[in-house]
Amino acid sequence: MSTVLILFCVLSAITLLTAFLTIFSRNPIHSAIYLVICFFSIAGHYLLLNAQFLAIVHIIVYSGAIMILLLFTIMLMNLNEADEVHKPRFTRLGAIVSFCLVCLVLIKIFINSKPIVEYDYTGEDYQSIKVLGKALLNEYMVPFEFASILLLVAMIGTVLLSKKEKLEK
Amino acid sequence: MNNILTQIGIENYIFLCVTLFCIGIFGVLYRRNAIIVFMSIEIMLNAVNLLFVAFSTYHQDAQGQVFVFFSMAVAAAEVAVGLAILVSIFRNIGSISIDNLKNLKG
Amino acid sequence: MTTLIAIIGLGVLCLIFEIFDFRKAIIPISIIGLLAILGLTVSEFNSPANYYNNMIVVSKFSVSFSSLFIVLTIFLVALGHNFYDNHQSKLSDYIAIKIFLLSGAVAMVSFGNLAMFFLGIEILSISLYVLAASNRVNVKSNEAGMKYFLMGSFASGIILFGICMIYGAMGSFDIVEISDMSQSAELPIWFPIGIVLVTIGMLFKIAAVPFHFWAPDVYEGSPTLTTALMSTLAKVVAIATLYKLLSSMHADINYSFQIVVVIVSIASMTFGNIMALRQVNVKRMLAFSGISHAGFMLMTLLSLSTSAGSLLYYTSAYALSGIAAFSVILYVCKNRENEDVVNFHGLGKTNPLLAAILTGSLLSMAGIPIFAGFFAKLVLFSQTIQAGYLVVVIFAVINSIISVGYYFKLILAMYTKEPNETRTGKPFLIYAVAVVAILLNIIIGLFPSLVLDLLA
Amino acid sequence: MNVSLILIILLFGALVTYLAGDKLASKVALFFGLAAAGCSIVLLNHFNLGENISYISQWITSPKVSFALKADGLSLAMVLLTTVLTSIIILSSFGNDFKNSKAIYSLILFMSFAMTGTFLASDGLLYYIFWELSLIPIYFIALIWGNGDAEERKKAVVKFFIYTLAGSLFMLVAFVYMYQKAGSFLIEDLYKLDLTVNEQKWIFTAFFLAYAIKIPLIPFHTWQANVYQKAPTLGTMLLSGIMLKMGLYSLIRWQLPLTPLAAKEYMYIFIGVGIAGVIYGSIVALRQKDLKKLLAYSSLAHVGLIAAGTYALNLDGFRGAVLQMIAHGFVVVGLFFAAEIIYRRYETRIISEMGGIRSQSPKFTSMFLILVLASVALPTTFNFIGEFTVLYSLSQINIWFALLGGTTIILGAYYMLKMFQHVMLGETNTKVFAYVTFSEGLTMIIIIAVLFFFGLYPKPINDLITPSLEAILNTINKYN
Amino acid sequence: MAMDTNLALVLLLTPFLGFLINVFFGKSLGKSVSGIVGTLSVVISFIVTVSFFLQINQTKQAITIQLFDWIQISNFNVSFGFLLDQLSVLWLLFVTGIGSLIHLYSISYMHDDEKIHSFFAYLNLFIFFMITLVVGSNLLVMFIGWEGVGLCSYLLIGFWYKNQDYNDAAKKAFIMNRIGDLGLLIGIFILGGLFSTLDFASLQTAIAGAHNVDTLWLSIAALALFIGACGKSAQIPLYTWLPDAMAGPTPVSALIHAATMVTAGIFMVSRMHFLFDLTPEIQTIIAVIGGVTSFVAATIGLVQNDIKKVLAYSTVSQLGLMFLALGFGAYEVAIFHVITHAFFKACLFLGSGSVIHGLHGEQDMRKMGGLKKAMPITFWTMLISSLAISGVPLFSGFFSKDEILMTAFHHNIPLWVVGSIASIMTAFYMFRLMFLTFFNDFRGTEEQKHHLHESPALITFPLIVLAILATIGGAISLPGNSWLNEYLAPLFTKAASEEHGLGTTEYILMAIAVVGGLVGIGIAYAKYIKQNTVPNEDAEITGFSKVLYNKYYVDEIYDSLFVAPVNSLSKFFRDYVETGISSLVFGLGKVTNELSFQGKKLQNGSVGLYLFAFVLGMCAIVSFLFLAQ
Repeated sequence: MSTVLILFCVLSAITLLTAFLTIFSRNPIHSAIYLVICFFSIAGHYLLLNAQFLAIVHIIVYSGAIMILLLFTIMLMNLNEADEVHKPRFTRLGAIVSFCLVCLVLIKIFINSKPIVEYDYTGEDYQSIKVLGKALLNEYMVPFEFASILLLVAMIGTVLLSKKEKLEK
Repeated sequence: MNNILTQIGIENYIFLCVTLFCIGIFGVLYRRNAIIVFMSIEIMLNAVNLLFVAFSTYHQDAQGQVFVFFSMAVAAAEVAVGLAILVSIFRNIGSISIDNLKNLKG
Repeated sequence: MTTLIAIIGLGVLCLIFEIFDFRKAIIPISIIGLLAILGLTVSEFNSPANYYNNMIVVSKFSVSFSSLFIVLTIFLVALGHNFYDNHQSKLSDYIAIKIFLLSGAVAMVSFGNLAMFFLGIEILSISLYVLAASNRVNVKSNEAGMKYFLMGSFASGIILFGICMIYGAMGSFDIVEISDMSQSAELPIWFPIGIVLVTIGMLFKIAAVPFHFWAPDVYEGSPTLTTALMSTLAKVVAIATLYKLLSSMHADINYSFQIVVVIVSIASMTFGNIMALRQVNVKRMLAFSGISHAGFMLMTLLSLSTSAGSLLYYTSAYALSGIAAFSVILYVCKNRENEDVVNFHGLGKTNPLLAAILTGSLLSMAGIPIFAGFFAKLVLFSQTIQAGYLVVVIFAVINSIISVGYYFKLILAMYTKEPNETRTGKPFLIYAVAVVAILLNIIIGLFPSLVLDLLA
Repeated sequence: MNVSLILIILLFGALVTYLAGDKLASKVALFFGLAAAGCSIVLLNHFNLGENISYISQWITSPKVSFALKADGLSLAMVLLTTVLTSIIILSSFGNDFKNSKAIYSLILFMSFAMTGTFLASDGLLYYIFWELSLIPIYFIALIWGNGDAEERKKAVVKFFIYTLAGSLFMLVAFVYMYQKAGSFLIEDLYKLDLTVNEQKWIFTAFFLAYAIKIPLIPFHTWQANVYQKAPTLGTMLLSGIMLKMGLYSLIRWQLPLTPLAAKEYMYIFIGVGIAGVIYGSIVALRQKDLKKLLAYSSLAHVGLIAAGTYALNLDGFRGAVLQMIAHGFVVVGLFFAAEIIYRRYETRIISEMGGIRSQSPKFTSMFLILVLASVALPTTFNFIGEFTVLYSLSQINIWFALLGGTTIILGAYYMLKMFQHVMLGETNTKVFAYVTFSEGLTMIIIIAVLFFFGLYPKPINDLITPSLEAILNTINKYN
Repeated sequence: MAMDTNLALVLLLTPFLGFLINVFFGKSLGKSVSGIVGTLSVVISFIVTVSFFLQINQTKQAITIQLFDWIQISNFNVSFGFLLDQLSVLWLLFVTGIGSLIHLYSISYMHDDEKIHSFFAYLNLFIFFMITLVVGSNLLVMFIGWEGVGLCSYLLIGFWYKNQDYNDAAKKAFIMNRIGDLGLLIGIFILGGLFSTLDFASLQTAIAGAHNVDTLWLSIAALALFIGACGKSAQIPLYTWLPDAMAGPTPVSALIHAATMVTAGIFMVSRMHFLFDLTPEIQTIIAVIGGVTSFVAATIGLVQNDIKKVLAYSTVSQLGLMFLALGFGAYEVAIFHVITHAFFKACLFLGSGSVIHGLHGEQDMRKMGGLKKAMPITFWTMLISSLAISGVPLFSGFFSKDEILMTAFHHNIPLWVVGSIASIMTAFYMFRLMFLTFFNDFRGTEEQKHHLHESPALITFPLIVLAILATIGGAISLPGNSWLNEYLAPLFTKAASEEHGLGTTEYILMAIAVVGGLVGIGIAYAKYIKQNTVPNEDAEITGFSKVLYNKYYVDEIYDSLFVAPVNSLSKFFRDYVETGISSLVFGLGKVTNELSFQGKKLQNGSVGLYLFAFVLGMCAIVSFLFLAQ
C-alpha cells in the first residue's frame, strides 16, 4: 500500500460518504454542505492525478458557482426539512433496488473484464495549463466556441423563464 | 516517475466512479426534493468528470481533461436552467417536491 | 461548417433585432435567413469535407439531415408568428432559442468529435427544457419542463458516462479514430459499455420504451408549438444522431446488440400504439404515436450500413406529417384550455381544408399510400426483411393496424361530429405551413426517389 | 395511346368534379365516367388489334418500383367492368340529393381511379398502392353520406377499414419479402421467383388474409353486411359491384401464380372455405330483415362460389370466376339500386315494411324480378354462364364440391324469391309507389341488357379473358 | 338447311314475339287482342311444327341446326343449337297443339282478369321455353328451357300474387324444381367431364364407344339426371309441389302441370336413353320410384275433395306410371302414355276449369253435384276423358296404360301389381270426381245454382277437340301395329315392347286391367251414386283417410325436416354465429383497448416511477448484453 493508494482510499471514502450524506440529509442546507465537501474531495482526486488546473476550475465552478446557486435558491425559497413530504415505502425500495442493481451490474461487468496491468507512461506533459490551453483553443476551438452558445442558450433560457411579460395576461 | 495509476489502478477509479454515479442515481430516485435531485445529478456528472480525468491520466492524454471543461459548462448551464424552472414552479405551486408534479399523466 | 456558423449568426442576429426593436422583422428575417442557410447547406451536398481538426464533418448524411432540420425549423419559426402573438416581448428569445437549437441539431448530425456531439445534444436539450417550461404561468408547462429537465439531465449523465467509457477505451474523442480502432480485435469492455450507455441516452431522447415515460407528459404539458418541435425536430435529430453514432462505431456487428434493438423497437411500437388508443388529448396521443414511430425508426438500426436513405425518408415523412398535423392543432386549439379531441369536432364542416390536411397527415403517419408515410414504412420493412428480421416487420404491421384505430378516432371526430363552435380568422402562415408540409409529404410520397436516393 | 389514359381521365375527372361545384358535380362525374368507359372500349379495340397498350416507366430506383400498367384481357375486362359500372352507379344516383355532392362524386371517381389502377398495375407495389388507395374514398363515402345511427355506422366503417387494412398490410409484407428475393416488384420477375414450399405457404397465407377480408370469405366477412347496410347505396354498389372483385381478381392475378405450390397443397381447404361461404351466406340471408343486409349476404354466397372457382386452379374455374365476377358486378349493382329505388319511395329498408309493390309498379317489378332471377343464375342470364362454368370446374375437382356449391341454386332461389315475395308481392301497399323515373329506368335497363346480352353471347368476354388466364395457368403449372 | 333454320327460328321465336308484344303493348292492345296475339303465336308454331313433322316422318332424318357458340368450357364448347328429330317433333306437336287449344280456352276463361295480357305473356313465354327445352340440341340448351319453364310455372302459379299462399306455392314449385335442376346440372357436369360434349348426338356416340369409362360414374350421372326429372315431373320425393301448383289459373294447370311441362322429365330420360340403357340399376330405381309414386299419389287422390287436387294427384300418379315404363326401357310406351295423358288430362283440367268457371271459383267437389244437365258438353267431354284415364277399352288411355302394365308384368311382377292397383284406384277416384261433380243434386248455394250455365264456345271447343283426341288417340300405337313405335324406331334401337307380341298372357293382362278399371268405377258408382255419399267435412275425417287426406303429412315432414331446420339454422347463424365472429373481431379491439386502459395507470405522472423504469431498462439492457453471455 503506497501512500498514493492510501490517499486515494481516504479521498474515496470521503467522497462516497459525503455523497451519501448529501442524499440522506433531511435538511437541504446540510445536503449542500456535504455536497461541497464531496466536491472538494473530488478536487482532491484531481490533485492526486496531478490535474491541478482542473482541480481549481472544479472548485471554482462547482463549489463556487453551482453550489452557491443552489444554496441561493434554497435560501430564496426558504426551504427546510419540514417541506419534505414523507416518501412512500415503494419509492425508497425502488430507489434502493435500482441503486444496487446498477451498481452490481456495472461493477460486475468491470470485475469480469480483463484487468489492466500495464499503464503507458510517456513522460510528456499532458495536463499543464499550457497544454490544456493549447488543446482547448486549437484542437477544441470549435467545441469551445460552441460551449459558449450553450451558455448563451442557457442564459436566454433563464431569462425567458423568469422574465415577466408586459403583455402577459 | 511513472503513471500514477500504476499505484492505484484504473479499476479502482472505475469502481469509485461507478459507485459515485450510482449514488447519484440513487439520490435522484430517492429524494423528492427537486434541489436535492439536482444535487444528485451533479454528483453523477462529477463522477463522470472524475473518471474522465482518470482516463486522461491512463491515456496520458489531455483531451479527457478538456472534455471535463465542457462537461462543467454543461453542468452549469443545466443547473441554471433547472433552477429557473424550479423557481417558476415554486412561484406557481409553492413547493419544490417533485411529487407534486402529477398533473400530467395517463 | 458554414451552416453552423450561419445558423449561430442568425440566432445572434435575432437577439440583436430585439435590442434594436425590430420585433416585427424577426420572423420574416429568420425565415429568409433560414432559407438562405438551407441553400447554403444544400450547396455543400456534393463536397464532403472535415473542418477544424475533424470537429465538423460535412457529408451527404449530415447535409441531408441538416437540410431537413432547417426545413422543419423554418416551419416551426413560421408557426411561431401566430403562436407567440401574445408574447411579443419574448418573441426574439423564442426564435433565437429555436435557431440555436437548430445549431445544436446540426452539430449533432455533423459532429466529428464526441465533444461536438455532447455539446450539440446539450444545446438541444437545454433549449427544449426552456421551451417546454416557457409558459411560466401555466402549471402544466412548468411541470412538463421540470419533468423533462430532470429526466433529460439524468439521461445526459448516462450519455456522458458512456462517452467517458468510450474515451477510456479509445483514448480519443475523434469519431474517425474511434471508428478505426473499433475494428481492431482487442478492445476493453469499456467500449461496448460506452456505446450501450450512449445508446440508452439517445433512446431516451427519441422516447423509446422503456425510456419513453417522459414523452406523453412533456408533450401534453408543453406549449403546443414546443410539442411540435419535440415531436418532429427533436425526435428526428436524436434518431439521426444515434444512427450516425452507431454506424460509425460499427455497433451492428454485434448480434446481441441487434436483439436489444429489436426488442426495444417492438416494445416501443406496441406500447406506443396501445397507449395511444385511449388518449383524449391530441398532443398526448401524438406523443404515444411518436413513441411508436420511434420504434419504427429504430428498425433502421438493424441494417446500419444501408439504411441511411430510408431513415432520412422515414424521418422526413414523419416530421412533415407531424408539422402539418401540429399546424392544424395549433389553429384549432388556440385559446383553448386543452387539446382534447372535442375541439376537433366538426372541423370537416367548418374548415374542410385544414381537416383534409390533418386527415392527410394522420393517414401518412398510419402509412397509407401516396403519402410519404407509406413508402417510409415500405422501405423500412424492405430493409428489415433484408436484414433478416421478419419478426419485427410483422410486429410493425400489427402495430400499423392498431395505429389506424386512434388516428381514425381523430378523423372521425372531424367528419362525423357536429361542430361545437366556429373559429374565425385564417392565419395565413399556419395555412401556408400546413399546406406546404402536406404537399411536401405527398411529393416525396409520389417521388420517393427524390429523398431515398440522396443517401443511397 | 395506352391504359394510363383511363387513369388520367378518372383522376382528372375527380379533380374537375370537385371544382365543378355541387350543382354540376353529378353530371360532370357522369361525363368523366363515360369518358373513361369509352376510353377503355377504344383501348380494348386497340388491344384486340394486337397493339401494345401497356405502359411502363421507372418510378422509384431503390427499392426498384416501376409505374407499370399492363393490360391483358383479364385486366381489360375488369377495367371495363369498373368504368362501366362507375358510370352506371353515377347515373343511378341522379335521384339522390347529396349534400356536398361535389365531394362524393369526386370521391367516386377517385375510387374508380384506384380500382382501375389495381386492375391494371403489374408492379406489386403499385398494385398495393392502388389497392390501399381505393379504401380511403369508400371509407369517407360510407362515413359521411351513410345512413343509420352515426355511432353504429362509425363503428362499422372503422371496423371495415381497419380490418381490410390489416389484411392488406400482411400482403405488403409478403410483397416486400418477395422483393428481397427478386429484386423487383414487377409481376414478371415475381412470377419467375423460385420460392420454397414453405415460403410459398407463408406468402399464400399473407395474401389470403388480404383477399379473404376484401372479398370477403368466411369467417372474415363480418364487416360486410354492416357496411353494406350503413353505406349509402352508391357506396354499397361500389363496394359490392367492383371493390370485392378486386380481391377476386387478385386471387387470380397475384396469389395463385405467385404461390402455386402452396395453392395446390391448400386447394381443397380453400375451395371448402369458398363453398362453406356459399352455404353459410345463403342460410344467413334467409332470415335477414334488412333488404341491403340480405343482399350483402347473398353477395357473400356468390363470391364464395367465385373464390372456390379460382381455387380450383383450372381454366374453367378461372374463366367461370371472371365471368361470374362481371356478372355479379352488374347484378348486385342492379339489386342494390332496386333497393335504393324502393328506399326513395318508402324510406325503409326493412323487408317487412315493404310488399305490394307489384300492383303499383309492374314495370319496376319486372325489372326487379329479372335481377332476382339473374342473381339466382337462371339460364340465359350472364350469371348462369359464370355459375355453370365455376360449378363445372368444381365438379372436375370433386363432384361433392359441385354438389355443395350447387346448393346455391336452391338456397339462392329460396332466399331471393322469399325476399321478392315479401318485398314486391302481396296486397297493394298503402304507401304510394311513385313511378320509376327515367334515369332509374335507364340504369336498370342498361344493367338488364348487359346481363341478357352476355348471358346469350358470352363469347366476346370469353375470348378476351381466355389467353391471359391460360398464361396465368401456365405460370401456376410451371413446377409440373 | 337455311330454310330449316329459318323455320326453326320461326317456331321458336313466334311465341317469344307474342310474349314481347304482350309484355310491352298488352295493356294497350286490349284484352281480346292480347289473347288473340298470344294464341296466334302458338298456332303459328304449331303449323311450323306440323310441317317439320311431315318432313321428318318422310325423311326419317333428324335436322340439326347450329346457331352460335354459347358457353366455352376448357374441353368442349356448348353451342346454341337445335335438334329436330322424331322425339322432339312429336313433343312439339302436342306442346304447341295443346298449347294452342289452351290459349284459345284462356281467352274466354281469363277474360275477366285485368292482367290477362300478362297471363298470355307468361303462357307464350312458357311455350317458348318449352320449345327450347324440346328442341335443344344439347343438355345445356335443354337446360335453358328446363329452367325457363320452371320460371314460367313460378310466374303462373303465383299469377294472383296478392295472395301470399299462392306465392308460397309458386315459390315452393320453383325451389323443388331447382333441387331437381341441381341434380340435372350434376349429371351434366359428369357427362361433360367424361365425354367432353353435351351434344345429344355426340354423347350418344361417345357413350356407346366408351368402354373404359367407369360405369359407376355413368350410374351417378344417370341418377343425377333422374333426380332432375323427378323434380320436373313430380316424382317421389319431389312431387309435393305439383298439387300446390294448382293455385294457378286452371288453364295453367292444364297446360303446364298436366300436359307439357311435367312431362319434361320423361322427355329428358327418353332423350338420354342411351345413358339409362347402360345403367340398369338406375333404371330399376326409376321403375320403383315411378311405381311407388303412382301408387302413393293414387291413394292420396282417393280422398281429395278439391277437384283440381284430385286431378293433380292423378297427374302425379300417371307420371309415375310413365316412369315405371321408362324404368323398363320402354321409352316408346312411356311416350305413348305421355301423349294420351296429355289429351285426356288436359281435357279433364279444362273441364274442371269449365266447372269452376261455371261455379264462379268453387273448387270443392262437396259443393258441386248435378252439373250434368247444366253443363252437358263439359260433362260429356270429361266423361270421355275419365273413361280414357280409367283404361276403359277403346279409349286412348286403355292402350297406353295397358302397354305400361304389360311391360311391367314382363319385367317385374310386384311393380305390375302396384301399377295395377294404382290404375284401379285411378278409375275409382276419377269416377268419384265425376259422380260428385255431375251427378245427384247440386249442393252449392242458391245463387250459384241460379247462375249455372254451360261455358262459352271458346271454352267448350278445346274440350271437344281434346275429348276427340282422348278417344282416338290410342290409334297411334295399337298393340301389334304401332305407328308410334315405327316412327320412333330410329331413335330407340332396343324397343322393349316389341320383344313380345300379343300372346295369351297379354290378353289376360288386358282383361285384368279392364276388369280392374271397371271395378274401380263400380265401387265409385256404388258409393257415390247408389249410396249418394258426400265426403265428410275436413274436421270429421278420421283414421287412415285422414292420413291420406293430409297427403301422408309429407309436406309437414318436409317442413320439419328441411325447411324448419334451415330457417332456424339461419336464425341461429344470424343471431349467434354472426355476432360471435363479429364480437371476436371487436374483442381483439377491446383487448387492446383494455390494455391501453391498464397502461394508462402505469403512466401515473410520477417522475420517480419514470426514472425507475429508465434505470431498470438500462440494467436489463446492460446485463443482457454483458452478463448474459
